[in-house]
Amino acid sequence: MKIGVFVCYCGENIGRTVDCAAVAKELSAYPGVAHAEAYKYMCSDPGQNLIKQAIKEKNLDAVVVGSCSPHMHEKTFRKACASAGVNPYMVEIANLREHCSWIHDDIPSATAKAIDLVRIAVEKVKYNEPLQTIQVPVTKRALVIGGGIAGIQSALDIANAGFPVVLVEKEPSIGGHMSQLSETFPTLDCSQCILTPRMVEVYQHSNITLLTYSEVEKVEGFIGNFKVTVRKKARSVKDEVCTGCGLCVQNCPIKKKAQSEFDESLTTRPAIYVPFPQAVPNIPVIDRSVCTYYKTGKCQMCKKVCGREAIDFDQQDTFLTFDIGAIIAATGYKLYKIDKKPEGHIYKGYGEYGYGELKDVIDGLQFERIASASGPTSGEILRPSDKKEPKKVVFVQCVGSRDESKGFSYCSKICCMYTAKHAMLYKHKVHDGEAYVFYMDIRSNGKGYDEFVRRAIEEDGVKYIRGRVSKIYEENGKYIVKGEDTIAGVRMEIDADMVVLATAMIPQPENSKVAQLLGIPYDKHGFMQEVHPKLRPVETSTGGIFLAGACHSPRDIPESVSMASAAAAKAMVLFGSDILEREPVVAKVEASTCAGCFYCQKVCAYSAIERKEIRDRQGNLIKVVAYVNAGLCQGCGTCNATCPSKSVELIGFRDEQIFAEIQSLSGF
Amino acid sequence: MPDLIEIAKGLLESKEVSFIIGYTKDRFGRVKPYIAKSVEDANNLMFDHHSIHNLAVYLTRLKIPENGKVGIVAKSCDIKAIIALIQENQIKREQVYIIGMNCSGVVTHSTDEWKKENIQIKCKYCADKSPMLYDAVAGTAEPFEQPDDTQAVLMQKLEAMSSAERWDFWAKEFEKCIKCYACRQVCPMCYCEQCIAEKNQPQWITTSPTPAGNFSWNIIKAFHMAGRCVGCHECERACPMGIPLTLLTRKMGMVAGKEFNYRHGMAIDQPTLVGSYNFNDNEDFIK
Amino acid sequence: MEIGYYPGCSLEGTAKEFDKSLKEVLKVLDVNLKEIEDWSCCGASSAHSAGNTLAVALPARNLKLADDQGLKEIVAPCAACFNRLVTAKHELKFDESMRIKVEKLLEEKTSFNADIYNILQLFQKIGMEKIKENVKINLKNLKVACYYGCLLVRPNDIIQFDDTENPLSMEEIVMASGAQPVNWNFKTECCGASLSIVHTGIVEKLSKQIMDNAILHKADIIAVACPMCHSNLDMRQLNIKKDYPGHKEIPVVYISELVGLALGIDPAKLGLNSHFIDPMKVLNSAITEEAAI
Amino acid sequence: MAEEKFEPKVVAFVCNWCTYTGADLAGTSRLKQEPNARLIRVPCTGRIDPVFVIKAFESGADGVLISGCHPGDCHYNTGNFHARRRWTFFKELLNFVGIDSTRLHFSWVSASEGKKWVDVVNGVIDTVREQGPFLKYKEIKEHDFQEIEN
Amino acid sequence: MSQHNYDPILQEIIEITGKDPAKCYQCGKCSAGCPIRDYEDVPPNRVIRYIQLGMYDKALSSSTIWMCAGCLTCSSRCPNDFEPAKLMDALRQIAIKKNIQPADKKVQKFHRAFLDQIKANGRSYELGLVAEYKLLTGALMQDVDVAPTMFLKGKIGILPNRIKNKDKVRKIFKNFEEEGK
Repeated sequence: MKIGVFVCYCGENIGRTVDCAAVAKELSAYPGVAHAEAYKYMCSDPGQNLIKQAIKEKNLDAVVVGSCSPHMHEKTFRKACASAGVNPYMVEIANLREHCSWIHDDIPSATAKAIDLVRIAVEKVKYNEPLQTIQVPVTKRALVIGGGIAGIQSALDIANAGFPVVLVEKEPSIGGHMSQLSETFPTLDCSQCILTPRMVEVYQHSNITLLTYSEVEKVEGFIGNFKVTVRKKARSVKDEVCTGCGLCVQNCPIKKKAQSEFDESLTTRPAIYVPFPQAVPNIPVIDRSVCTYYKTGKCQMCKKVCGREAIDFDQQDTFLTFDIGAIIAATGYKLYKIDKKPEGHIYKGYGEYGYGELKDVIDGLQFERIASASGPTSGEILRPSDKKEPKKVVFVQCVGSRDESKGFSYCSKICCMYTAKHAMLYKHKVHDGEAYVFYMDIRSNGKGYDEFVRRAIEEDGVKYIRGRVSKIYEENGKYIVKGEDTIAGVRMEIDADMVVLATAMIPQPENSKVAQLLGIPYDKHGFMQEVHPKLRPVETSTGGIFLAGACHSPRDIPESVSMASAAAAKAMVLFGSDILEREPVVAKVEASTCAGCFYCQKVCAYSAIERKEIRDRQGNLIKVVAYVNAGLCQGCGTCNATCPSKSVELIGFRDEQIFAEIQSLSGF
Repeated sequence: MPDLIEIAKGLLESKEVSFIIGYTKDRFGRVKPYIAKSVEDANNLMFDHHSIHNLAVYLTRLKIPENGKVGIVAKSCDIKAIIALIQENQIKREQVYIIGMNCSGVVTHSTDEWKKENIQIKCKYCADKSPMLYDAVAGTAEPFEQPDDTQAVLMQKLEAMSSAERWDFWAKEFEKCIKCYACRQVCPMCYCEQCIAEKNQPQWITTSPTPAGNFSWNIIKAFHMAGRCVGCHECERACPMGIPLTLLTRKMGMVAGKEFNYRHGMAIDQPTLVGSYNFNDNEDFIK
Repeated sequence: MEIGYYPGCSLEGTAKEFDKSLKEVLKVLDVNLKEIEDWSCCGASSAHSAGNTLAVALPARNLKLADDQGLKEIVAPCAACFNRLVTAKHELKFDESMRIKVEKLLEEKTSFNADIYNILQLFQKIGMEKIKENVKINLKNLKVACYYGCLLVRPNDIIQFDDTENPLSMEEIVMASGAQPVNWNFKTECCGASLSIVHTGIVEKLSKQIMDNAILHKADIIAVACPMCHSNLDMRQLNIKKDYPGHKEIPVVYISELVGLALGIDPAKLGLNSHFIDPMKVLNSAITEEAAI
Repeated sequence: MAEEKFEPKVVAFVCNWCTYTGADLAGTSRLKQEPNARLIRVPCTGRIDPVFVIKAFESGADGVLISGCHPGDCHYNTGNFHARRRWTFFKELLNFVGIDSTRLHFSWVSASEGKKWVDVVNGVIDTVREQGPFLKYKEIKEHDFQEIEN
Repeated sequence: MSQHNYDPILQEIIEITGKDPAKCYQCGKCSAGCPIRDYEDVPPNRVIRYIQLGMYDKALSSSTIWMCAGCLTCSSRCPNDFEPAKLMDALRQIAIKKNIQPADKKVQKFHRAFLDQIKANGRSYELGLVAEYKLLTGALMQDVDVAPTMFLKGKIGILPNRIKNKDKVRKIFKNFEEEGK
């Protein structure tokens, strides 16, 4: 093998403390080295040309450059060599600047060290092998899981950029929690009014395949090359023929069997229903758990009234598979309920607040519905129990949130704002009413947020009391709220007509299941984990999978939307090129010696290790061995070090290469 | 011990297993491993204080067909090895019928007579004398007079020494090694087709029985046992040069216990120590 | 069934009827009590004002006695005693250094294997069915407010008995005895406990609030399982009536007395005659309709 | 190797993302260090196999340093966790056969801890210097060569 | 445990309660639910605050630590599993050790009387207790109205119930007092 050694003075930077000429001279006599020289600036054009020339003249097949850190110019020199016909992976860098000249003063010892460093590199390069970057084709189609505001935003961004998107929503309609909201802080504009157009746009977008009442069933493959199976749950209504006239819904004899999910159980709905008037798609679904037909085989009223024969009682779940390049998880959140929890549940309920059994002690989303013009009370503030207008309402923040003893350590972040909004809306609608807010801290960090809270206090006269509530109980139609104002140090006992609890935001229960499907980490609460909190906030440890919205952590609409666009952008970066170039530094298994203990599989953080059966001609199993999916492997080499029989090798850092590096030291 | 034989007969009669790995006495009355293939063979099976061999080793040495099933006579220490092998995908649970023996200790060498000073060290600190995983149980565990844990004493002595003294102790021991690899052959956990000792590209371990080569071999062997050794002491029993190999493996076992309070081969579904981690693992030794 | 018995000081004094009624009831339900010989005081709320070790050592002595006398299970009817015994056992079990300190105080090794039950747990063990079978008197018109107080349910993580905020085990027993429990809000509010003698005024106020809430929820009578609670509600009612003119009085009985009544035991034997607020009026009016069944 | 002034050889196995970069930072900040350390760059501490250490000693190292990302910072998420378990055993084992913590060192040095890197390296070099050359290992190694020669 | 626990008193508190006052974020739920709240000069959460700020005298001289009825309502509802009731115990113990004049002498006297009873008889004996307590406080007239009825109803024995091995119990106390020194 002919190796060329090129020592860079880096102007004075290396030259000052390392005798570069001496290094080159020393190395020129070193076994395997066919050419050695030093030059002022190796990274400069003339410098690179020197290398190219030498390669041609001495037809070198490997190059070692003694220069700055490989993190600086490894790529530069690899390119240069490639252009001269030497495989870029036959190039090694000896770090003579950051790791030598800049940190030593004494020229002889620094020079001696430099010589060692170059030798180490030379020894390694002797065992390098020509490698090709791994090139994987990219399927330019995105999957968005979840049709809330985050999912909608991601889907639209990607679709508008001209890429196809598959949007999967488990509910019968997209829109998520935002569609339930009355008005939004800090501008108090109507949630429906800004959301509905987006929903329609999704529905009509030629690049978006919308799959509602569907769930992701299986995810295989890797970045750029996922294969995703989606289960389309049986709606019992043929969506291709249904016109959404609503006759079936009106005629369903079952009116009160089922609690309305959309109205947070404040109202009921028929067995065949459309979750809410603006639903997208506007196609009903039969709730088989309450439908008489599925119970008794009788009724079929909906079928009778449907002019389009869209009702199909025998409809089965169907499965669709898609080739996907990038996946965005936007599975969102739900509100924690304070009711009694089974033994060993990670959360506990609030007995002191009545375990959710007090009729007029409601949560934030229920209040949203009550305050919403499209809600059960058409926007009038009436309490659930007796539909009377509450004259005294207490709002309690941090219910669940920041309560370790109940299983939560985190702050739900948006409650301070929506509570202020709730109090404000209440005051706007019930002028002679009193609103009290029990809070611990007011966290209103956002544009116009603090001003908003101040407005609630200053203009609308909402009374803020700093302290946690100890107990809430009912006493003839009044709700006694026992609290303390820790600022004045006085007891506050308020007999309220209604209490609104700002309960914690928790991930959708399916969140952890989805995370497992995608093979991405999630925290103990089930929130999905980003790969780096600061610099890679929407990426996950699995390439090609991104996060948007509250599935990652509690966040409000603007944050969810911007995160969704960020995730979309990341996906589109991927779609920017037809093929994905990846460093060839991946693990490889020697099947003949693999004993199949699969410790490699246990230590792999990317589930890149798969099982491969080896059978003889008769088809008898000889053994099961490990096999590396190069698409998933990120090249850490933990498997290599773990393998007892050394049957896994990390290309680029193979045992032989490192062995050679170590042994080269015996000389020094 | 009729019940063992009855169980064996039943298994072979019903063809549930194709053969049973067990112990028998040869014509000189020495106990040795034995494979019973037929109901007649089953009569030759036996188990007593001299059934010292860890037969689990045969589960990987004999190629058992994909959907075949074999029986094996096993003491608790052997069962640990079987569990470990299942955990490490060397054999499937449904491929072995474990006849767990209630054990009342074994002698150090199969020719020793059964008396206190001949009892194996491992039996001294054996915490589980009855099987932890089995399809059938046989035998009765009589309490026996415990030998003194001389190894523990030596262990403490070593730990009290200076590093240099320890080095000299081991240099002397390892010097004896002739690289016969008996320790490896007899070890149920050493099932690799190509041992790192045989790997020559690169050759991490000098093959010739030289001090440095012996040192690296014995160290790496011991390290590969870290968190995996089930403490059957077969390696030491097999070593013709009498190197106290189990000092090393036992030490590894103690570390597993102390640092991670883990014992290998206790249950199939327990996550293995190697290959799992805990965010809060001790790291006092890391600056 | 046999079970160890730790009466505790109060059951020898102010709470004699608790002791009496419990013994009577258990006779009927054929459970025999084996009193821990030479038991001593658990230290109540005073010991842990003085020092943790003392607060554990005093109960520890009794736990040891129980074990030495071969008692696998013991019942401590007094909620305070129950709480102290369980807490002590917990500390000894999970706090090595505490155990050592305590053994210094005791000058002997501790042992604490016996399971400790409060009276409600005892009834649960006996089983609601067993009680139902033996009911002789129909109490279905009797509305009972079950008052647990503090020490029966708190601290939940150590006591591990029922729900801290809305316990229901006493209600079950009341229902088994044929009476009807009322749903009310002060089940586990504090009556002032040990402040009774020192700050009578406070205790009166707290007790009044509790009783008022029971009355508000239409209770005819309050059932308790704690001598402290009983004396604070029952005995203090005399003063309460003075200090709060117009206070509507409500009798307070031990759950064991209530069960005993249902089982048809003579009220006098149950000590129902030894209360400051005579419960018999209410009870009689509740049972007159249809006497024995 | 009987020199009047002994200069130890220290081999450092460092992960590419944290410690190597941290060492780069030390360089760019011109933080002076003793010249006795030779760095061998691997992708992750997870890649470092105990045989490396043995081989390093065989190759005449007087001390070995292993350094990577702090727990939780691993570029490969969990590599350093598995490494940490590996080292827990290995250092105990080596210590048990007479190679103690004065010869074998471990550290977490992040990409931003240039200063810490300098302290660690100099620290290691000084400890090893105090210990003097690793003669014991060299002896058995010498012995090997003779064996091979004859 | 938090950084600041080099402080001896704080350390003692943590020693006794097993909880670090730094855990408390001053939400006031303890005060909100405290049945004795109206009779304490300082709200419980503020007592904890004083500890957090190292103002021990303020905490130790408050009546709150003596008024606490030990009902554990605060402990069972505390969002941080910090146990205010335990803290009150700790502060009482420390106050006694440092013999700080309690803001409420009566309670301390009661506890002393109670313990003396046990020390003497192995069990507490209400009549003796009430009597001794009254001597300690001079509240001689208290409960005169109920006492007679108590006798009539046999609720208070004339003689204390003593246990066989009183010495055993006395020993416990003796050793306990030793321990203090």
